[in-house]
Amino acid sequence: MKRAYRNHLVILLATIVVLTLGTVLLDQNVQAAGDGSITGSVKLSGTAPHMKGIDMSKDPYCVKQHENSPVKMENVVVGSGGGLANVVLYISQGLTGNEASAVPSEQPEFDQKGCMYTPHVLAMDVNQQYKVVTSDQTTHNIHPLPAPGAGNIGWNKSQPPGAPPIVTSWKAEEVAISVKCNIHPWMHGWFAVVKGPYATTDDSGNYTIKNVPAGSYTVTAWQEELGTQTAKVTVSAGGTGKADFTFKAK
Amino acid sequence: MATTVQPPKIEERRRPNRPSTDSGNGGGRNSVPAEGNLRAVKEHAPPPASTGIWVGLAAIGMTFLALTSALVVRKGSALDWRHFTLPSILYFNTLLLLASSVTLEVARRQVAGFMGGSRGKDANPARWLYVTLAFGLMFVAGQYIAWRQLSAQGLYLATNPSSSFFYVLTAAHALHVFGGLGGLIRVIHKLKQLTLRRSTLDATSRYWHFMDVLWIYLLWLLWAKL
Amino acid sequence: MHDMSHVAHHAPPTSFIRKHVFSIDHKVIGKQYYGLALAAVLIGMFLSWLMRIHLGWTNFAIPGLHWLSANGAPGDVMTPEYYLQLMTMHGTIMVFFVLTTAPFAAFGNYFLPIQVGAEDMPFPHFNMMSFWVTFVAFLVMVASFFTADGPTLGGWTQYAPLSAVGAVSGPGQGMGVVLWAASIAIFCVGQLFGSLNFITTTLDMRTKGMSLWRLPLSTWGWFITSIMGLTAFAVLMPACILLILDHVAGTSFFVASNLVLNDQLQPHSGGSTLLWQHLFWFFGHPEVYIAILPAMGIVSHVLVANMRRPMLSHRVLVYSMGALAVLSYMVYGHHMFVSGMNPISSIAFSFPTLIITIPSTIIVLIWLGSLYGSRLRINTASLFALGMISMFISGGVSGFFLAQPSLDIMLHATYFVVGHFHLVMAVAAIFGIFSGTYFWFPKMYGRMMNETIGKIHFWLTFVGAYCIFMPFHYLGLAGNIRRYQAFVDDYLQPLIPVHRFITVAALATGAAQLLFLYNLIHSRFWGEPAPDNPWEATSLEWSTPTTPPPYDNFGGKLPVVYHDPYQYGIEGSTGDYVMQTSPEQIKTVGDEA
Amino acid sequence: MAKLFAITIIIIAIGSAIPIVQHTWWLSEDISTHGHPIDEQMSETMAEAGISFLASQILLAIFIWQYSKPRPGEKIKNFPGGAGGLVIAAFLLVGTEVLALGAFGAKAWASIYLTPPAANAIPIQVQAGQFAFYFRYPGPDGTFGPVHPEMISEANQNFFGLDTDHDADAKDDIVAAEMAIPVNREIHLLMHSKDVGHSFHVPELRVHQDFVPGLDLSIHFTATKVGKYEIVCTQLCGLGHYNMKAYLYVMSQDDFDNWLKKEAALQ
Repeated sequence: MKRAYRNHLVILLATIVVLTLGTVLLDQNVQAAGDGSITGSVKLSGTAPHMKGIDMSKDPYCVKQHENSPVKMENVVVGSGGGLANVVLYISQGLTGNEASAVPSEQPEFDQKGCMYTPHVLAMDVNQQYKVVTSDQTTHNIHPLPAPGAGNIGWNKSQPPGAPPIVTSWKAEEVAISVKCNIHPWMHGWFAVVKGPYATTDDSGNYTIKNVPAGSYTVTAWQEELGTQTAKVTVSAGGTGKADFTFKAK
Repeated sequence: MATTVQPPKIEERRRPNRPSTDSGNGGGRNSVPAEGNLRAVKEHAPPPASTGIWVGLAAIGMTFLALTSALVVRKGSALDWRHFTLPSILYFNTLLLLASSVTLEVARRQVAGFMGGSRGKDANPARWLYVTLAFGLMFVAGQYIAWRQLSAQGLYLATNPSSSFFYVLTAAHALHVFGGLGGLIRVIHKLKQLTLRRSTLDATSRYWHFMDVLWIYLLWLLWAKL
Repeated sequence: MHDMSHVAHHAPPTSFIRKHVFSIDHKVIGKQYYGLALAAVLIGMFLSWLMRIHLGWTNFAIPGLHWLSANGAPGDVMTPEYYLQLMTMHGTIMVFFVLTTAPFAAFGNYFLPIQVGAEDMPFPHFNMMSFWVTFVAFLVMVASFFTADGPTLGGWTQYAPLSAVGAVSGPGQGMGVVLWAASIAIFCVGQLFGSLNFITTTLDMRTKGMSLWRLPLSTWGWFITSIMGLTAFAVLMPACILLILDHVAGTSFFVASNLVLNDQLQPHSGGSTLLWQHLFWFFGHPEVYIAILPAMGIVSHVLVANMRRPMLSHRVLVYSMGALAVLSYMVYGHHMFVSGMNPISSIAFSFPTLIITIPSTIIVLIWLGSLYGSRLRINTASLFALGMISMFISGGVSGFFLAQPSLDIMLHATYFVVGHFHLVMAVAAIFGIFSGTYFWFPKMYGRMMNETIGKIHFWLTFVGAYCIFMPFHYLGLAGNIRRYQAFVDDYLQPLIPVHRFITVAALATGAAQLLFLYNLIHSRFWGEPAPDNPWEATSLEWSTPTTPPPYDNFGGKLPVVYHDPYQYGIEGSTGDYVMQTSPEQIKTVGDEA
Repeated sequence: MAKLFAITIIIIAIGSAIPIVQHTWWLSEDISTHGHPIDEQMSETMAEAGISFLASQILLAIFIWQYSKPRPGEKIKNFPGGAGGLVIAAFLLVGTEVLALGAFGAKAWASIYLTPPAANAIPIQVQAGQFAFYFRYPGPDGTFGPVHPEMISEANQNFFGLDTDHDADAKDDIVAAEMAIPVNREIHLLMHSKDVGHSFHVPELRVHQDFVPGLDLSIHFTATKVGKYEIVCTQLCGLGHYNMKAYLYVMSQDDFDNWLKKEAALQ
């Protein structure tokens, strides 16, 4: 009788501990996944730089993929109304540690299609899992080259046709890691590894950073050729901050 | 009853059926010391050790020949070869090594004297062997100092092909000298145990003298090429 | 530093370790080398199977391959780098750990001291080290399979700068190359110890009456090979050390200036690419003869016993083998005709390369001429010996082509070369190993091998080997480049059916080797007990007091030699032969002696 | 058993010779001015090697067949002439054979590698890198712009490291991923490797030369037949070795000029 009572006590205490811990954790998650957002557009002023055409004649398969649409380099892609595509936007200041270290669960996809990388620039969170897939019937090689000392370790793997996706992640913040295909030297892209919420501009240069908690931040826009720009934004709880950027053509 | 056949005419057949005179010693005879009595050690060193040491030295020589040709080719392959003056301590080290050869030779002759039965008055091979050992160690230490002097000048292994070859060649030689030192220690030990055989001592001293010659060659090479 | 006290009258060890593991008995060491070679050849053969399947059906998923390497075979499909890694390991393991260890180190260690009538090698501890050092080298080589991005993909020739710039040049080019070079350097040390013993044994440990000309041809093969080994491996070792330094110490022995890999300018300067090739091939070509000369000796030794007559000329054969050894150092440049070497030196190298065919031809003619008028006995050993001759001829004639720089323009780095060296060096040497195994197994283990299985094994191997390697020459003529993991070039597509044929043949022939493995194991334990001299042979290994020979080979007293090694086809008291140790006069009808 | 073995050897020997005689697989068509001696040398060598091959294999088979038969009482015979005869035969037959081959071969080789390029040869630079060839034409000014290794960037398609902003000579250089040459004009090919060892091999052109990093070599040749051919790398250069190739277009002078214009526009 006495022993049973003691057991009940133990169980009760245990439940209380679990509950309190649980609520604390949940509470943090709620904070990190803020429901505000930052939106805006990135434009290029001046004439867009000349993008060389890509000669894929080395690999007839690649040539066949673009028979009636000549391929150009994608270092600077200007869309309708001077919108800049493939610009990465992320919050460089203002996030608390927890908010910055929250990792989204979805896996962004880096596809090898027609012997080009789509997207040309893939943004992701530190420790966020991303997927490298191939849609081509020729063997590709993926060779990310992080800067030495940045805390990321480079790798170099090939993907034969029909090989399963490579799923991995990056340990440290780095904007941006250059990606090459050693078999097709013209294939080149970027991994932008950032802390906290991020976004990449679409073809017309528009973007929206979601899940931004209330607060005032510095938003940084990175373009592989034109460098970075920053802007201060304030986001009210559940509200929308706005930040537009304009890069000057070199 | 075996069938009788006409044998093929083959020059081997024309040799006598007696045991021929040019024969080896069957291996391993003369090789056991007579109960540690140094006087009673066989005068004639069995061939295997002496042949073996020559074969071994041939291999070592070949290795350094390869490195030499590598040096020559590499020097000619590009214009990035930077000359530098050798640390002067190397010449002092050379003297040390030469001296060690002399002392080792003295020790060897004294042991030979033992075995010939004509014992000199105050002959003490062990002492001379210790001196040789000391000289050898001083040589290696000297080489190390030479390295320190070079690195003090900012000449490291990867600084320039010339310094690379300097370190590689001296290191390879020093490594072989260490082997020789091991041999010397072994000889001293056996001398103390009174189980030393002429063959062991002769082989060791040949090796040691070869290290000497090799070093003088290397010194010339480095002096001429660096 | 060379202790002799182990040479004479040392008591056999009793503990298991000293007896079977760290033994200083040359016979045990020989068996250990044989075991190492067996393990290595099984690995090498398995790798070649994977490669062949991939070449025949490039995108075929080999079930379970991803267990071997998750990166190398995602979804069981082999990646280009993994193919090259397997290829490199296949070449390295086969050349170093099979073709060098089995015919030279394994049989040489076991039988050379017995054939010269010695109790043991003069430096048994060096001998023991020789094996264990080689074993460590093998472990290091295999270890590179378990590094992050696998073994090196640079091919067994490891041309710089691909091998020297490091991981930036591809998977396995960092740690993989370092392990490779370290393993080879260690291997060289082991073989130097071995050669030291072989040479000294042959020169100084011969028993009474055993003059140099009374040495059996197998002993001559090992002796000449050991001299080559001493010089060749002494050159490869420093080369490997320089290669390692380029990796770990940032030196520039082999890496030229201004190299740009993956858009990164490499920090090296002024290294010489050709330097590596010169150093490597100065070793590499003699290495080919290091693989084949012992096989020649073994095959000659087996043949005379089964032809029941001596060679047409013992001495000419020995001189020819010696000539091969000497010339092999003057011809290495024929590997570099189109490598950017001075075109004039290409011509200079082509003539000795052509001239080396003369001693080879003499050797073949002596074999054929001795076959003429002989009393040939057909058994598995002699079948493999004769098969080796056939293979050596087939592989040898393609040398005519590759010796000429002008033809090298068309044939360099094609499958023609691959076919050539597989036949003349690999298959011929392996046939020599098989022949020696079937011939000497009774002496080594005291039991006969199964002849029926042996003959089946021979037929499958002989026909299979031709089915695999003859088509290689056709592929080469059609311009099929070697070391391609897939054939994407338009003019190579039509050749894929030939590759599929080869793949099938390779799988079948490889499977046939399991018969040999079974025969080895079964005969070892359950074979018929062997008599002391099953082949009625004359050389010293057949006059040991017991079978297998006792610890000191001759039971305390050394044999005395009265005759040349091969006294066959004459009237002796025992039959148509007279043992080397028999003091009897050689009685022959009409003999003036 | 022995008879079966003898027969097998003969079947294999003759069987392997048939595809050679029938040229089932043979050298590709020769479209070069210098290739003829090579092909002749090849046939010569093939004939001599083939004869030696068949002769010795068949001899081996015959001896095995003949002398494995038990012949009680019959004494062992020596080969007529003995070892000495064989040695002399080897020296005379094989010796003269190989020396002849060597001499003619050396002549063919020298005619290709030891002759200077013609003064009017068209200079083209080929750069090999992991794992593609890129070709550079000097453009109207006829001079190649200087190479800046630190500027080489595949990401920016600056394969040769040209500084078009500062180097006048580099401005008009034409860089292409495929090689076009006019028919019947001598080409002077300047070979440069950007990273590791590679090789330039066009079977039809009878051209084969390795790229040596740190050492720029040059070869010269003349194509005689219009068409599309493959340039392949034969020197193991890494994981993409099997896929390192480029196409060679041999075209008429007019087509070549147009091609140059077209490429210049794409720069």
